Amino acid sequence: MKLIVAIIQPHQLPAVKKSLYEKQVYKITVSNVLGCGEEKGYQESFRGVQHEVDLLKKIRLEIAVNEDFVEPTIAAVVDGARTNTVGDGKIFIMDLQECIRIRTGERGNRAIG
Amino acid sequence: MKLIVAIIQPHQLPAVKKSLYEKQVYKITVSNVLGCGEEKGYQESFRGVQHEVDLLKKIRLEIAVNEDFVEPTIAAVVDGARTNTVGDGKIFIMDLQECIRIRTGERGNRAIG
Amino acid sequence: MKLIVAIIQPHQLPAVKKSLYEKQVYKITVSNVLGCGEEKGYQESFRGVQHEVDLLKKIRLEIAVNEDFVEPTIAAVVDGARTNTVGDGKIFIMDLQECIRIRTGERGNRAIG
Amino acid sequence: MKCLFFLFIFTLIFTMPVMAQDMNIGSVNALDTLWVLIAAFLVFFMQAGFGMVEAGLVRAKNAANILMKNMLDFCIASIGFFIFGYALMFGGNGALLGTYGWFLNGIKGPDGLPLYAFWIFQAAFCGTAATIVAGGMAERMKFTAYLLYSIVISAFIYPIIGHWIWGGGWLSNLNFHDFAGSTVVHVTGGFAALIGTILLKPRIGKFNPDGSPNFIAGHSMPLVALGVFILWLGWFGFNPGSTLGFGDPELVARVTINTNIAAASGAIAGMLLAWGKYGKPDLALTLNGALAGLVAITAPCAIVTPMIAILIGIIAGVLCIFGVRWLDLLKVDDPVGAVAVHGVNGIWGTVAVGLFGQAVLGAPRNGLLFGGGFTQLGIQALGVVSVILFVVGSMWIVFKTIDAMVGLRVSEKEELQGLDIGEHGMESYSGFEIFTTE
Amino acid sequence: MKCLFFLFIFTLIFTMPVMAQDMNIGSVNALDTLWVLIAAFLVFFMQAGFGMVEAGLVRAKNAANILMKNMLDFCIASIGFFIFGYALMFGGNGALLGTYGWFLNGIKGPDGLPLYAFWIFQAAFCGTAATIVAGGMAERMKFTAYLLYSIVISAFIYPIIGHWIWGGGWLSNLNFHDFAGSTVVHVTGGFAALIGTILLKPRIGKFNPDGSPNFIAGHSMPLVALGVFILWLGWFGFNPGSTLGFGDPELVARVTINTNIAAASGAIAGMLLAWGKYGKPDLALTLNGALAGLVAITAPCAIVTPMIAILIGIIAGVLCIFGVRWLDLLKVDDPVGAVAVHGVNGIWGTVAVGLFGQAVLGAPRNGLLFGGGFTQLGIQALGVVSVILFVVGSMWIVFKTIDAMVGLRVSEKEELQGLDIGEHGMESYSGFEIFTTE
Amino acid sequence: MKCLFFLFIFTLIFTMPVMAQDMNIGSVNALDTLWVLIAAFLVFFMQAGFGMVEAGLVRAKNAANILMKNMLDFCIASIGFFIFGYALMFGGNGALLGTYGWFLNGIKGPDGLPLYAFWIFQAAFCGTAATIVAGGMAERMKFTAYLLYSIVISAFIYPIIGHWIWGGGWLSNLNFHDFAGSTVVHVTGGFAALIGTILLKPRIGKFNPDGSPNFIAGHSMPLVALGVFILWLGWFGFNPGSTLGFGDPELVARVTINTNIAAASGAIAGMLLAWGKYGKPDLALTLNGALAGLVAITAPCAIVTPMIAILIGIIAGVLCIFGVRWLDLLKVDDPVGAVAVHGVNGIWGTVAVGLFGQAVLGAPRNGLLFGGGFTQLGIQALGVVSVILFVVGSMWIVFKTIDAMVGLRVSEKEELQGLDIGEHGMESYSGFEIFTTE
Ligand SMILES: Nc1ncnc2c1ncn2[C@@H]1O[C@H](COP(=O)(O)OP(=O)(O)O)[C@@H](O)[C@H]1O
Ligand SMILES: Nc1ncnc2c1ncn2[C@@H]1O[C@H](COP(=O)(O)OP(=O)(O)O)[C@@H](O)[C@H]1O
Ligand SMILES: Nc1ncnc2c1ncn2[C@@H]1O[C@H](COP(=O)(O)OP(=O)(O)O)[C@@H](O)[C@H]1O
Repeated sequence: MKLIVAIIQPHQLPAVKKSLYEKQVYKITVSNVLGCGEEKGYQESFRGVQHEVDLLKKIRLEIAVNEDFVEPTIAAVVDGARTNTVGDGKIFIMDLQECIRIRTGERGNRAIG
Repeated sequence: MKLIVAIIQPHQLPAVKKSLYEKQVYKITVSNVLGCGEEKGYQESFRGVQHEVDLLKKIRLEIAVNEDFVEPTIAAVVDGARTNTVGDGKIFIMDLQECIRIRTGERGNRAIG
Repeated sequence: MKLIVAIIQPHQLPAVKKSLYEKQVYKITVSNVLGCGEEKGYQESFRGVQHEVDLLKKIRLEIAVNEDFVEPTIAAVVDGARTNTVGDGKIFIMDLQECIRIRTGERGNRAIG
Repeated sequence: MKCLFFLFIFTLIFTMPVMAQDMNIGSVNALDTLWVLIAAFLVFFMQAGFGMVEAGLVRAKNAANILMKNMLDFCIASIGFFIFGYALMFGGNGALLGTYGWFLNGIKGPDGLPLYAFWIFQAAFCGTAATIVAGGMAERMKFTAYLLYSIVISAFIYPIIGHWIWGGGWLSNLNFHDFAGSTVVHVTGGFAALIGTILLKPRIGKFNPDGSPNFIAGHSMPLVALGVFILWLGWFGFNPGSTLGFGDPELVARVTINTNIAAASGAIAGMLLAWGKYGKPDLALTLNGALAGLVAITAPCAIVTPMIAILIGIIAGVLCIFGVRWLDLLKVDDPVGAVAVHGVNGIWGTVAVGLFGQAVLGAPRNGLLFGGGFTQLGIQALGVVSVILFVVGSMWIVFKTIDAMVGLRVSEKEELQGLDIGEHGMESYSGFEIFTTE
Repeated sequence: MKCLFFLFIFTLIFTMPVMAQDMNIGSVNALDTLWVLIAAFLVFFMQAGFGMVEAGLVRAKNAANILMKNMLDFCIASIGFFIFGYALMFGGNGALLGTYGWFLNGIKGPDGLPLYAFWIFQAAFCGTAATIVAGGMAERMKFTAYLLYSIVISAFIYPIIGHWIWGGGWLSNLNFHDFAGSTVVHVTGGFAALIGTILLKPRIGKFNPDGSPNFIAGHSMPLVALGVFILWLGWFGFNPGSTLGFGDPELVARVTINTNIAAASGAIAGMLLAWGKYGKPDLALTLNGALAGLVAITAPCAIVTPMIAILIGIIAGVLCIFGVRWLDLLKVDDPVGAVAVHGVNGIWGTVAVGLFGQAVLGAPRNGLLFGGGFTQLGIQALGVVSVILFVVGSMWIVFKTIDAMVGLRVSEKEELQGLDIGEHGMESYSGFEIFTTE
Repeated sequence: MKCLFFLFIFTLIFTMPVMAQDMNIGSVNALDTLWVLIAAFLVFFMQAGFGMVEAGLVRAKNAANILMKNMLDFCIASIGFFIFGYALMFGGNGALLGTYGWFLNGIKGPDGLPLYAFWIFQAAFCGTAATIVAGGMAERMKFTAYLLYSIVISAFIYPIIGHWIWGGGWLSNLNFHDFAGSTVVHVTGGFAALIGTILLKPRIGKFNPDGSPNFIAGHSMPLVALGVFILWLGWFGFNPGSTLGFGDPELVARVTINTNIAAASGAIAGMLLAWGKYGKPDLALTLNGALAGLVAITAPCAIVTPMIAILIGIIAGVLCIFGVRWLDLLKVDDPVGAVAVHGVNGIWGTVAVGLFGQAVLGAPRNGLLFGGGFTQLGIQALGVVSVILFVVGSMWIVFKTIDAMVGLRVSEKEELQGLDIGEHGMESYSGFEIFTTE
C-alpha cells in the first residue's frame, strides 16, 4: 500500500476529482495548505506597507491506495492538475505499512477502499 | 517509530483524546481536513442552484509513537472514534525514520514523547 | 529522498523560512495545525463556563528533499524554530519513495527541487 | 401557510372599496407623528441588533438559521399584527382582549397620531417580543416550528398581554405601570424563551453527565458587539419613543438619559461581577449586562431620576450574571442569555417601578422607597406574575402543539452538522475553514 | 482624474465670492427640513446596506473590492451630483434635461426646503442608483472601469432620467407617477446592471459547458442579513422621506406602513416559493424577496392601501425568485440578484401604480383595478419602457467605451486569485484560512 | 473600582429627595430638543462605527479586546461625564474649568434645551474622544490600564478642554471657533492616542531592525467598511447636531452638505494619492481618507461653502496618507491611523477655520483667504497648540502613572497569543481556522 500526497492548484481540484473518479479512486482526504515553490508570489500592501507574499494557496490531497492503483492514481492526478504552468504542483509517494477501517476494524488492503 | 495518521469524525475528537490519554498518549497534532469516502454527502443550494457536497468535514490526527505504543494507540483511536456508522474513518500507519525534538536536539525514541 | 515534517511555533515561521533559504531550501508546504504536547495550555471562559484549551496553534511544514539535503534542512529548521522553551516543536522524517512534478511529469531527484 | 395567503388576497379584493375611505381621520400632530415614526424606525432596527447578537453567540454552523428566524419573525409579526394583533391589542376596552379593528379596519390611532404611524411603532415592538425567543431556543429548534410559533406569539399572545397593560385591559385599569415594556415585551419574550428552551432540552454536549455545563463559544464577537450597539441605539427609540409624542421634551430627555445610563451601569456592573467571579472580564457577559440594564430601565425609565437609573442598571447587570449562572445550574440551556437578560430583568424593571417610582415624575403613585408604601409594588408584582403565568401556560400549550404537529427539535444528525445545512442547505461562511468538534 | 481635481480647485477659487451670497434664500419650513435631512441620512445609510449585502453575497476573495466600489461610487456621486447632476436634474423645466445650476450655483431648492437639504436627499438617491450596479457586475469588473462608470451614471445618466420624472421633464408632464423611485432609481440601476453583466460575460465557472449554472456561494450570510436590515431601515427614509416634508402626517404614515408591509410580504412570498421550488427555505432568496417587496412598493407607496401593499409585496417576492431563475436560464450571471430585485421589481412597482393607484389617495388617476381604465397604466408602461431603452442604450455605449479605454474585465488569473489581491493588493480576511476551489 | 460603586450608591440615596425637584425648569423648544436627541443617537452610534473600524483593522486575535475597550469607554464616559465631566465642562464661566453641577445637580441646560437632552448629546461626544485612543494603542495595551485611562479622559481631561472652547472658558472668550469639535474631540483623542502609542512602544514585529515597517494587516475589511459607513452616518449627528437646535434650517443644511462632501473628497483624494504612491488603491487608506475629511470639516462645517468643503476634504485626504507614512518613518506604531486621521486632521480642520471662514456665514471674522487677515488664524493656532500641549502633558502624566500602578502593556507572550485570550480568556472567532505567524 502507498500513501500518495499531492499538492495542486486549488482551482484544479474539481478536475482532479473528476479524473480520479474515472479511474475508480473515490476515497480522498483534502486539506488547505500554503505552498512556496517555483511559482512567483505577489505583492500585498496594507496602509502603505508593502509585503511580498510567497506562500500561495494550494490544495493537498492524501490518497491511500493498493499497489496496483498507484500508477493510475498518479496518472489521474497529473491529468487533472496539469496546466503546463509553473505552480502545477507535486506528487509525493510514501510507503503505507498498515491501514485500518475504524468502523469495522478491518486491516490492510481490504480496509483501504 | 511509526507515524499514525487517523481521519475521524469531528465530533468524536473529544472521545478520541480521552481514550488516547487513558493509554498515556499525550502528544498529538490535529488538523482540519475534508474527506470523501463511503459516507453520503448532502445537498446544498444557493439562490436556487443545487450542489452536491461530497467533501465532508473530518479531523486528521497525527501521532508519532515508538513501536510498543503502536497497537495501544490504534486501539485507543478505534475505541474513541468508532460509532459503527459509515464515515467513522481510517487509520494509516507509516514508518517514521527519525524524530527530533527542536528544543533540545534530542533524536529518536527519546525525542518522540 | 526524504519527507521532513516539522511542527513549529507559528511565530517562528519567518525565522525558519529565513534559515531554510540560507541553506537553499526554497520549496516548502505549510499548514495550520493544532498541537498537544508538553507545552501548557490556557483557560478560556465563555459566559461563565470555563474550558481548558490544550490544543495549541502550531504550524506544520512539509519539505521533500534529496538525501544530501536532509541534515542541512533539519539544522535549518532547528536553527529557526528553537527558542529553548517548551513547545518549540518536533521534526519527523519519513522515507519518500517517489516524487513527481506535475507540470513536466519528471520523477525522482530531479522533480524534488 | 398557502391558505393564509389566499385568505389575504381574498379579503383584500373584498375590502378594497372600504379601505380607501379610512384615510384622513381627525387632526394629527406633525411633530408627534415624526417622533413616533423615527422611534419606530429605531425599534425596527433592533431586529438587526438581535440578529447580530444571536448570530454571533451561536456557532458558525447555525448562524444563517438564526438570522433567517430573526428576519422571518419580523415579517410574520408585520402581517400577523396587521391582521389580528392590533385589533386584539387596541380594539376597545375589554378587560382581556380587544375585539375590533381586524386588518386595521374601522379603528383609529390614539389622539394626535395617524393610525398607521402608531401601528408601525407597535408592530416593531411586537416583532421585538417575538425575536427574543429565537436566541433562547437557538441551535436546535426546527425552522417550521419557529415559523408557527412566530405566528402565534405575534398575532395572539403578545397582543393580548399588550391589551392588558397598554390597550385598556385589566392591568391598565389597576394602574400597573410599564412605560415601555419591561413586562409587555421583555417578560413576554423572556419567559416564552424559558418555556421553549426547557421543552426543547439542552443542546447536544451542553451538559456533561455529571451535570456541569460545557463550553460552547459563540462564533463571532464582533457581530455580538455590533448587535449590542445597534440594540442600544434602538432602545433610544424603544423607551423615549414610548412617550408617543413630543409634547413634553423634558420627559423625553429624562427617558433618554435614564436609558443610556442604566445600560452603562449594567455593563460595568456585569463586567466587574464576571471579572470577580470568573477571573477575567468576559465580553459576552459584559454585553449581556448592558442589555440587562436596558431591559430593566424600560418600565421605570420615565418616572425615576438618573441616579436611580444607575442603581437599577447596576442591579440589572448583577442579576443578569447570576441569572446566566442559575440557568446553568438548573441545566436549562439558553445559548444567548435570553432568559437572564429579558426574563429576569423584565421582572426586575417592573418591580423597580414599585420601589423607586415617583409620582412627581408621573408614576401612578410613589414607590416603596419614596414613601408610597407597598401598593404600587403589589400591583407591579401582580402584573408581572399574571403575565408570566399567562405566557408560560399559553406557550406551553403552543409549543406542545407544534411539537405534536411538526416537531420542535431537529434530528441529532442535523444538530451536529448544523442547522444551516440541515434546514437551509447552505453554509453561513462558505469557503471558510471552521474547526468544529461538537 | 487628476485634471478633474484641478478643475475643482480652480473653479472653487474662481467662484468663491459668488458662493457666499447664495445663502438664506426664501423662507424654509423647519419641520420639513428636519424630516428630509433625517430621511437623507437613512438613505445614505443604505450604502452600508448595499455594501454588506453585496460583500456577503460574493466570495471572500472579492469582498474588499466590492466594498471599495460601494464606497467610491457614493463619493463620486456626491461630487458628480454636485457639479453636474443636480443641474441636469432640477435646472429648469426642459423636456429632456436641466440646464442650469452647475455647482449648485444660481439655483434654488423646492418651496420650503433649503437647497442644500434637498440636494443631500437627492444625492443619496443618486448614490443608490449607482451602487446597485456594483453587485450585478461583481467579482470580475475592473476597478478603474467601475470608477469611470460611476462618474457617468451619477453625473449624467441618472440625473437625466430623474429630470424626466421628478425634475419637470416630459414624463412628469404626462403625470407619470413614481413616488420614490421604482423607475428613477431601481429600474435605472437594475438595467444598467443587466447590460453591464451581459457585456462582462459570466464569471469563470458560473456556467457549465452544458449551460447549467454552477453553485457559487456567498461568503458571509451574517453580512447579507445585516445589509438587508440596514436597507430596510434606509427605505424608511427612501419612501416616507419622498414626501419631501411633513405637512401631511397621514401620508407619511401610510407610506411607512406600506413600505414595511410590502417588504414583509415579499420576504414571506419569496421564502415560500423558494422552499417549494428548491426544497429548502433559502436565506439569500428570502432576503432578496424582502428587497424585491421594497423596490416594488417604492413607486406606489403613497397611493395604495396596506392591503394592496401586501399584494404588491407578494407578487414582488414571486417575481424576484423567478427573475433569479430566468437569468440563470438565460446564462446571465448576476451574482447578487441586482437585476431580479431592482430591474424586474422596479418595473413591477411602476406598473402597479397603473393597476392599483387610487386618486383619492393622491394618484394622478385611478388605476385599472379601481376603475380608472388603461390610461395611467399606459403612461406608466410608456415611462418605464422609455427609461429602460435610454438606460440600456446609453449604458451600452458607456460600457463599450470604457471597455475600449481601460477594459471592463480583469484578467483570468486575477479573477481566480480574487480581485482583492489583484486590484487592491490585499485580502479581506487576513489570516483566515479560506478554502477555495474556483 | 468597587468603592466608586459604593460611592454612587451612597450619594444616590443621599441626594434622592433633591433630584426630584430638578425637573421642569424653564421653557424648552420641542423641535430643537428632538433634533438634538436624534443627533445624540447618531453620535452614540459612532461608538459602533469606531468599534467596527478598529476591530477590523487589528488582527483577529485582538478583536474582542478592542471591542470590549470600545464598549467600556462609552459606559465609563456615560458615568464619568455624569458625575464629574458635565460640571467641569459647563459649570460656570471660569477661564479654566467649571465648578458646579456634579451629578447634574443644580445646573441647567442651554436655553431651549432640557438639561438631560443636552447632556446626552455632550456625553456622546465625550465618549467619542475617549474611544479614538483605543485604536492607536490597540493590540498591546492592558485592559485595566485602558479602563483607568478612560475614567481620567472622560471625567477630567476632555471636559476641561471642552470647557475652554464650548463651556465659556478662555478660548471661547477669544472667539476660537470649533463648530463641532475638530479640536475639542479629535485633536484631544488623536494626541492622547499619539502620546499613548509612543509610551507603549510599537507592537512586536511592527518594525524591522533596520527600522522599516512590517506588514501587519487588519483581519476584516468588511467590518472596517461597515464602521466607516456608520461613522459617516454618525457624523450627520455630530456636525449638523452641533447647531444645538433647528432654528436655522439653512445652517443645518449647509453643515450637512459640507460634512458629506468633505468626506467624499477626502476618500477620493486619499485613494488617488495612495494609488499613486503605492501602486494600488488601498481600501484601508481610502476609508481613512473619508474619515480624515470628516474630521477636518468638523470645525469649519458651519462657516464655509461646499466648494471650500471639497478643498478642505481633499487636503485632509492627502494629509492623512502622509500622516500614516510619517508615523511609520518616525517608528510610531498607530495600528488604525488614529493619529493621522484625528490628530493631524483635527489640526487641519481647526486651522482651516482661520483660512476659509466667512463672517457672512457666521464665523467670528473672515479667514485669511477671505481677506480677514491673520487674526482668526492666529487664534485658531493658539487654541489648537494649547490643547495639544495640555493633552500631551496631562496624558503623559496619566499614562506614566497608570504604567506605574498596573502596567500599560501586556506581556510579550500575551501579545503573541493575542489579547483576546490573554485579557478575556476567549477567542473572537471561535472555531475559525486562523493562520497567524506573528
Ligand atoms: N520539495 C518540496 N517540498 C514540499 N513541498 C513542495 C516541494 N516542491 C513543491 N512543493 C509544493 O508544490 C507546490 C508547487 O510547486 P512548484 O515548484 O511551484 O511547482 P512546479 O515545479 O510544478 O512549477 C509548492 O507551492 C509547494 O507547496
Ligand atoms: N483510501 C483513502 N485515502 C485517503 N483518505 C481516505 C481513504 N479512505 C478513507 N479516507 C478518509 O477517511 C474518511 C472516512 O472514510 P469512509 O470510507 O467514509 O469511512 P468508513 O469506510 O469507515 O465508513 C473519508 O472521508 C476520507 O477522508
Ligand atoms: N509524538 C508526537 N506526535 C505528534 N505530534 C507531536 C508529537 N510530539 C510533539 N508533537 C507536536 O509538536 C508540538 C510541540 O511539542 P512539545 O512536546 O510541546 O514540544 P517540546 O517537547 O519541544 O517542548 C506539539 O504541540 C505537537 O503538535
